[in-house]
Amino acid sequence: MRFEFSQEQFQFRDAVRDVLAKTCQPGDVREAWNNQTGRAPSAWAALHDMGVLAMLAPTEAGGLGLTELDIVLILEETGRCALPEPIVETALIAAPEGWVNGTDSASVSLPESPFGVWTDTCASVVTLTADGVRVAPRESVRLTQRESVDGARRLFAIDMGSTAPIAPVTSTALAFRRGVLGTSAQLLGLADRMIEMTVDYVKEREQFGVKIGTFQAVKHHLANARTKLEFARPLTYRAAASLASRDALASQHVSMAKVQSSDAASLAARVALQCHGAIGYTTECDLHLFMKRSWALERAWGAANWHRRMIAQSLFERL
Amino acid sequence: MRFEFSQEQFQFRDAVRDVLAKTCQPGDVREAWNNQTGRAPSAWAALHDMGVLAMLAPTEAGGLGLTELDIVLILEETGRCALPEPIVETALIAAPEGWVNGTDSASVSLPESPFGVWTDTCASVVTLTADGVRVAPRESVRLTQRESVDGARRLFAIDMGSTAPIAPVTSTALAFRRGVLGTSAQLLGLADRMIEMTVDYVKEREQFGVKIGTFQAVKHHLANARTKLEFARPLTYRAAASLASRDALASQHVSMAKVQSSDAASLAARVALQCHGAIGYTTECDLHLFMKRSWALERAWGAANWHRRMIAQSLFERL
Amino acid sequence: MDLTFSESEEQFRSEVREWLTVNVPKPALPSGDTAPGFALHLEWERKLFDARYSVVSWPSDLGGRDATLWEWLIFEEEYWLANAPQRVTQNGIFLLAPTIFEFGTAEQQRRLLPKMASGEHTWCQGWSEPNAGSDLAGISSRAVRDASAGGWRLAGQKTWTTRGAFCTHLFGLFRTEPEAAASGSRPGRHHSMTYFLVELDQPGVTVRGVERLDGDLGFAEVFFDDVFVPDDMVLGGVNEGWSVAMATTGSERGLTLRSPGRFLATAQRLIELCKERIASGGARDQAVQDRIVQAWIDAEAYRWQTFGTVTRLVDGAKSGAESSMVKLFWSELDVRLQELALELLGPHAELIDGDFAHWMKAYEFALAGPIYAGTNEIQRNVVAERVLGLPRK
Amino acid sequence: MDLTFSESEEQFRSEVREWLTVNVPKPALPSGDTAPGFALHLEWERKLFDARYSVVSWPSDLGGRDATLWEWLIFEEEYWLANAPQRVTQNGIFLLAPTIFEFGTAEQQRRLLPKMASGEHTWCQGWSEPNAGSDLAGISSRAVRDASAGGWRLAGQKTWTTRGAFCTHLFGLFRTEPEAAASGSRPGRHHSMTYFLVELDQPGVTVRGVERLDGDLGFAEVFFDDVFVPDDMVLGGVNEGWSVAMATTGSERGLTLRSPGRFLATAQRLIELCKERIASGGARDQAVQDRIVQAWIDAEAYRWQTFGTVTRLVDGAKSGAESSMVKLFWSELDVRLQELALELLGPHAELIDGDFAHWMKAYEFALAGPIYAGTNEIQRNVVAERVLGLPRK
Repeated sequence: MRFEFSQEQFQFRDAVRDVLAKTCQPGDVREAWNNQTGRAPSAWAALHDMGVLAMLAPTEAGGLGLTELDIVLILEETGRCALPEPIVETALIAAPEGWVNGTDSASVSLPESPFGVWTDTCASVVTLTADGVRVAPRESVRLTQRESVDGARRLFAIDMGSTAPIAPVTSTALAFRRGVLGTSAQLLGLADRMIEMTVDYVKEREQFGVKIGTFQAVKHHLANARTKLEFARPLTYRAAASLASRDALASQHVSMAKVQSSDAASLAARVALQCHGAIGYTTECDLHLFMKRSWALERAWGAANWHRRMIAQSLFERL
Repeated sequence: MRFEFSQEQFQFRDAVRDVLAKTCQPGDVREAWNNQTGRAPSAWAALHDMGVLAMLAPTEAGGLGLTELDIVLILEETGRCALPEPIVETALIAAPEGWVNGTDSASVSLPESPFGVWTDTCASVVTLTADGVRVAPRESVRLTQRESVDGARRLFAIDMGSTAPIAPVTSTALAFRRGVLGTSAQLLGLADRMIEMTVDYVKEREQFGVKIGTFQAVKHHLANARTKLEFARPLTYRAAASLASRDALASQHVSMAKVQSSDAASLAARVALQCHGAIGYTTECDLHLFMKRSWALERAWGAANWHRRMIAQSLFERL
Repeated sequence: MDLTFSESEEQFRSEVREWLTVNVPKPALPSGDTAPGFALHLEWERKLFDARYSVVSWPSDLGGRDATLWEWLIFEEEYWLANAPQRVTQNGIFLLAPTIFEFGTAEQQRRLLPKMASGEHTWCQGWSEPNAGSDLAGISSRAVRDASAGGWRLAGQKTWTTRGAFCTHLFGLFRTEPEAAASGSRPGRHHSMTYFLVELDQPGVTVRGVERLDGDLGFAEVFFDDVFVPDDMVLGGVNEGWSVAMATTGSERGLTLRSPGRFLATAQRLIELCKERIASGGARDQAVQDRIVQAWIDAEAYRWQTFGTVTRLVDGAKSGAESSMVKLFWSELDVRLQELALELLGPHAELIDGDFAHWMKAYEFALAGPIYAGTNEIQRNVVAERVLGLPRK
Repeated sequence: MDLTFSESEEQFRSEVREWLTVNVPKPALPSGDTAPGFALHLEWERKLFDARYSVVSWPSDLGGRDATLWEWLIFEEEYWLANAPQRVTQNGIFLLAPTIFEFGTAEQQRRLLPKMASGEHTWCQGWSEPNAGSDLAGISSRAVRDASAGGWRLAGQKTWTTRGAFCTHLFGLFRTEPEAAASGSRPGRHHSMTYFLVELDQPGVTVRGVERLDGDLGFAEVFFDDVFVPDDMVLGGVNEGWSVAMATTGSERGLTLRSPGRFLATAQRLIELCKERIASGGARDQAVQDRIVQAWIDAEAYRWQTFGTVTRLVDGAKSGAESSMVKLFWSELDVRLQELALELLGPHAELIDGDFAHWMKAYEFALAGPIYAGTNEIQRNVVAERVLGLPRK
């Protein structure tokens, strides 16, 4: 038993963090709210150059042949910076199956997450349904744009037309689990970032002649959020390991990860806003970029309630 | 519209409070834990002398012919002092129907509250079932004693033998609503008392060189408990009025009262214990007398969950 | 105790309901926190005023109907049940007006209130400053006496001014004895402010809209550079601004800002949303249903708690620190209500177009509740210290 | 990352499971917090010791098995799954022993630990005093040097001493430079205490049992009147008691006091209770099921968080302020688990006889969790200040 990442995994994570700190600053996310694509192209190019997009692709297809366990920390980083890119759909779902390669990206929709994101600038469109996986080039698909509270998330309802399934239901299941895992990891990063921003803020902001971070109420809010995150992370890492080893209970493990990371991000967002006060309630403060991404991802790929119900079925229904 | 008690109602409440402050002190409740009956006879005698037991009995039967609205504040007082007596069963249920009179007392059981309390020293035993109300003298009934976490609550499983119903299902419904109302009122009194005891304690107790009541965490715990109580009381008073006027929605109103007062007492108990710290965790501190009564009453006559489900049926199931 | 409304009250309810049924704009107006939306809302306010529904509880000679507190509550219940527009005039009619009624001269009342009732004057609140939010006594914007001109000259900055980008007037606190504050003594901090009423369309005033969480310009920063205010726009005494302002923050937390009708209506709509989701094929979720029931019970609890308060106010009691419990309760209830809607909507919750968009907007709006009008952390301190009597230090 | 246990670890798990299956007393022992119950528990402790299961992680020459931290976790998982008795020796083996391993002399280790492992010596904790609970540095019990006798003379009072009424020994802090404390300076308060190990069966010691919430004499007040303690019963240096004690409170909050196995087993039993209630005719309650699922997920989260911590400890890391998060988490999880059981039991929850009585007792026990070993309010301060770096003042 050894429940910790390797030095190499941490080092790669750190390298990606450094690159994203330069290419996906809050200003870049704001830019994505306003540009035509909702995306951050230099961050995407950098991730491609570092090999992140191809990490899970098989080596025979020019990929690195790595596993969910190797990429989970990277995905956490993409949450930390609110990366406005379909990294989960591309690196975790489409690239490993050969549905995209190079710098191309993919958009995925499914019953629990019925809108594709950034679909209009993706090369491939993937839908996961009860009878299997459908994949089509973007040009052959009809898109209807919808608007998200997160201005960087360009949402689209997808009409695949008469495309037939190209992969069986087992692929649907694997793709779904990978999507849930990736989203969980991003939520961890978002939660961590919101707590960090808030800690920085309450150490500086003064009211009543003292830093507001000295008030016990503020301390306890943040301690609760940090504790919730502390007990969310391990379940996401464990779910990554379960997927990597094709554990028979992987489905349950990713559900647990999503429950815990959704709730952790939800609490972090509430606490962050409350401790920022009115300043956090303006879009001039960066907090909202992370908070709104959290609101969206908490409910994407199955909300906490939905996954709890899935677990309840295995624990209770089979009496 | 006038949602407030009359001066007379307040004055009678105050008079009862004064009497109970003398006859049902914490020492009297402790005595009930240890004596043979679990009861506080001098408080019971005083309540009889003041006419409380006969408040709802018809005037033709020597009662005062008053309503649930006249007694609800009194019942709150019996909660405040953790009165170990079947006052709800007697004054609110049995006496109005003529099933007991004088200083005699009654014990009631029903599916949602399957044990009678103090049954072995009651004159009459009442069971509420789906086909009506059964009433029998204690001597004709078989009792099996059970043990409650509240040492003053002498519990009994009741076997009525072949007693036939003496009152129809409508009486069951009325008796049930009255029992729920009375229990809600007692829970309000218990919550109020636990908050009061804790306020007194944290104003005196010092740690780190200051009164612990100056800590924001302690303040916020107590403010939350007090606020919860503030928004529980009105629903109990409104339910009393609805019963008194035989409002068609009285059943829903008493359910709302029980939900809110159970949750208020539950929070008050948690907060009281946490703010008392280890001192509250000993039976030498009076807190446990009130806390354990709360634990029992929160779940008696239908727990909050049960009543919420009843309300959900009327709000949702009839689509 | 008498839990029935009188015949005339029921009559009033019917009239209000009927009028609203006919007049409430359908589809709903766009957000009042944008320039075009604000203009549409002012039309609605004018319509309310013309029907004498804009300020029902005011004296009839000032534009109201002399409605009792009970009638006001009835009006509010009907107003929100009818899904009528948010009141863009609310900071004037609910926060400033009670203060003018209490502290204003008869002349000020006649001069200011009718135009407020009609929406000709719209009022925003100038409390917070960049370094004085929860700590209101820490403001530094100041007013200097200009005796020759018969008034005062204001300088400084206000911020988080709701609808400041659209309103014609601002009411707020300015320091009139800066040296007292600089000395730092607590009494000095509180007793050196004056409550001013300021026309915004004049030289020296700069208003910069600030985007709220939902992207609307719902906030503003207001800068004052040598702005003149005549003496007759001082509310209450000079240097008595703090106690005058406290009366206003009392209203803000207490009865008027968020009447129970609002939450009863939201709870109703939440129940309907839940039924619709089931009717359109969603699974029945007992757990969510239970939580919706609890939110509905809480809205009812707020209604009846208010009925108790109103009874006592009618009997002549004053409202006190209990209003802090009210603010805690409704602000947290509002967040729970909207969260439940988002939970029902699942992956559709993030949409800000289409049929459900108003729920996300309402959630964003609700999140402000625990922050403004004194953060809930401050309110809990108030409840502990003034309701329960715990020691300050 | 490698999430499998080794063959030898799995082998160890099988051996433990087998031994427990055969040996765990059935029916369960009565509470160990009564005199007769304590005696029965000591028999069980002796049985564990004879099978070398009482202190698996200790060196074999002191009564253990040199088990790794992983094996210790496995042992704990199996122990609680088997519903084996509470460890009445826990304050010795989990709290004092780690301190003796770190600060004790080799002679003290040889002299004290084997008797602790066998249950011949049972240890209770003498931290709190009537006026020093959360504020441990506020203690006033004192020790005065008796150089001629080669030791110290203790005076004062300890309270809330778990199982103090039954134990043979007490470990605790006593002030050895009272004047430093009286000066009130903070460093003085912390640097004038010594950690003593005290035999209780001797003149001058008076033990008074105090009833816990559940009615058992689980607490004691211990009075010291000129009680002699020889020099070889001082743990760590004279006047260095505070830092020695802090090492113990670290264990109390961290790994050893409440291993994940305990909550995993409780969550399992809660799921079974829920199934039984349904099987015996109770309605299926989705809302309660969801909350049970959440509690089970939390128990799993605690398990994996611990696996991460153990991996880092094995790598040579030290445990830090993160242990405060662990204490917050398990203590609140424990309360939730027991509350859910009471909710399932409804009106049967109050019973303390019959088949379900252990749930109410476990609830009462769980309620102590957020209070002892440093209240959760203090733990939140620690997390905020030492994990997140917020300012103290």
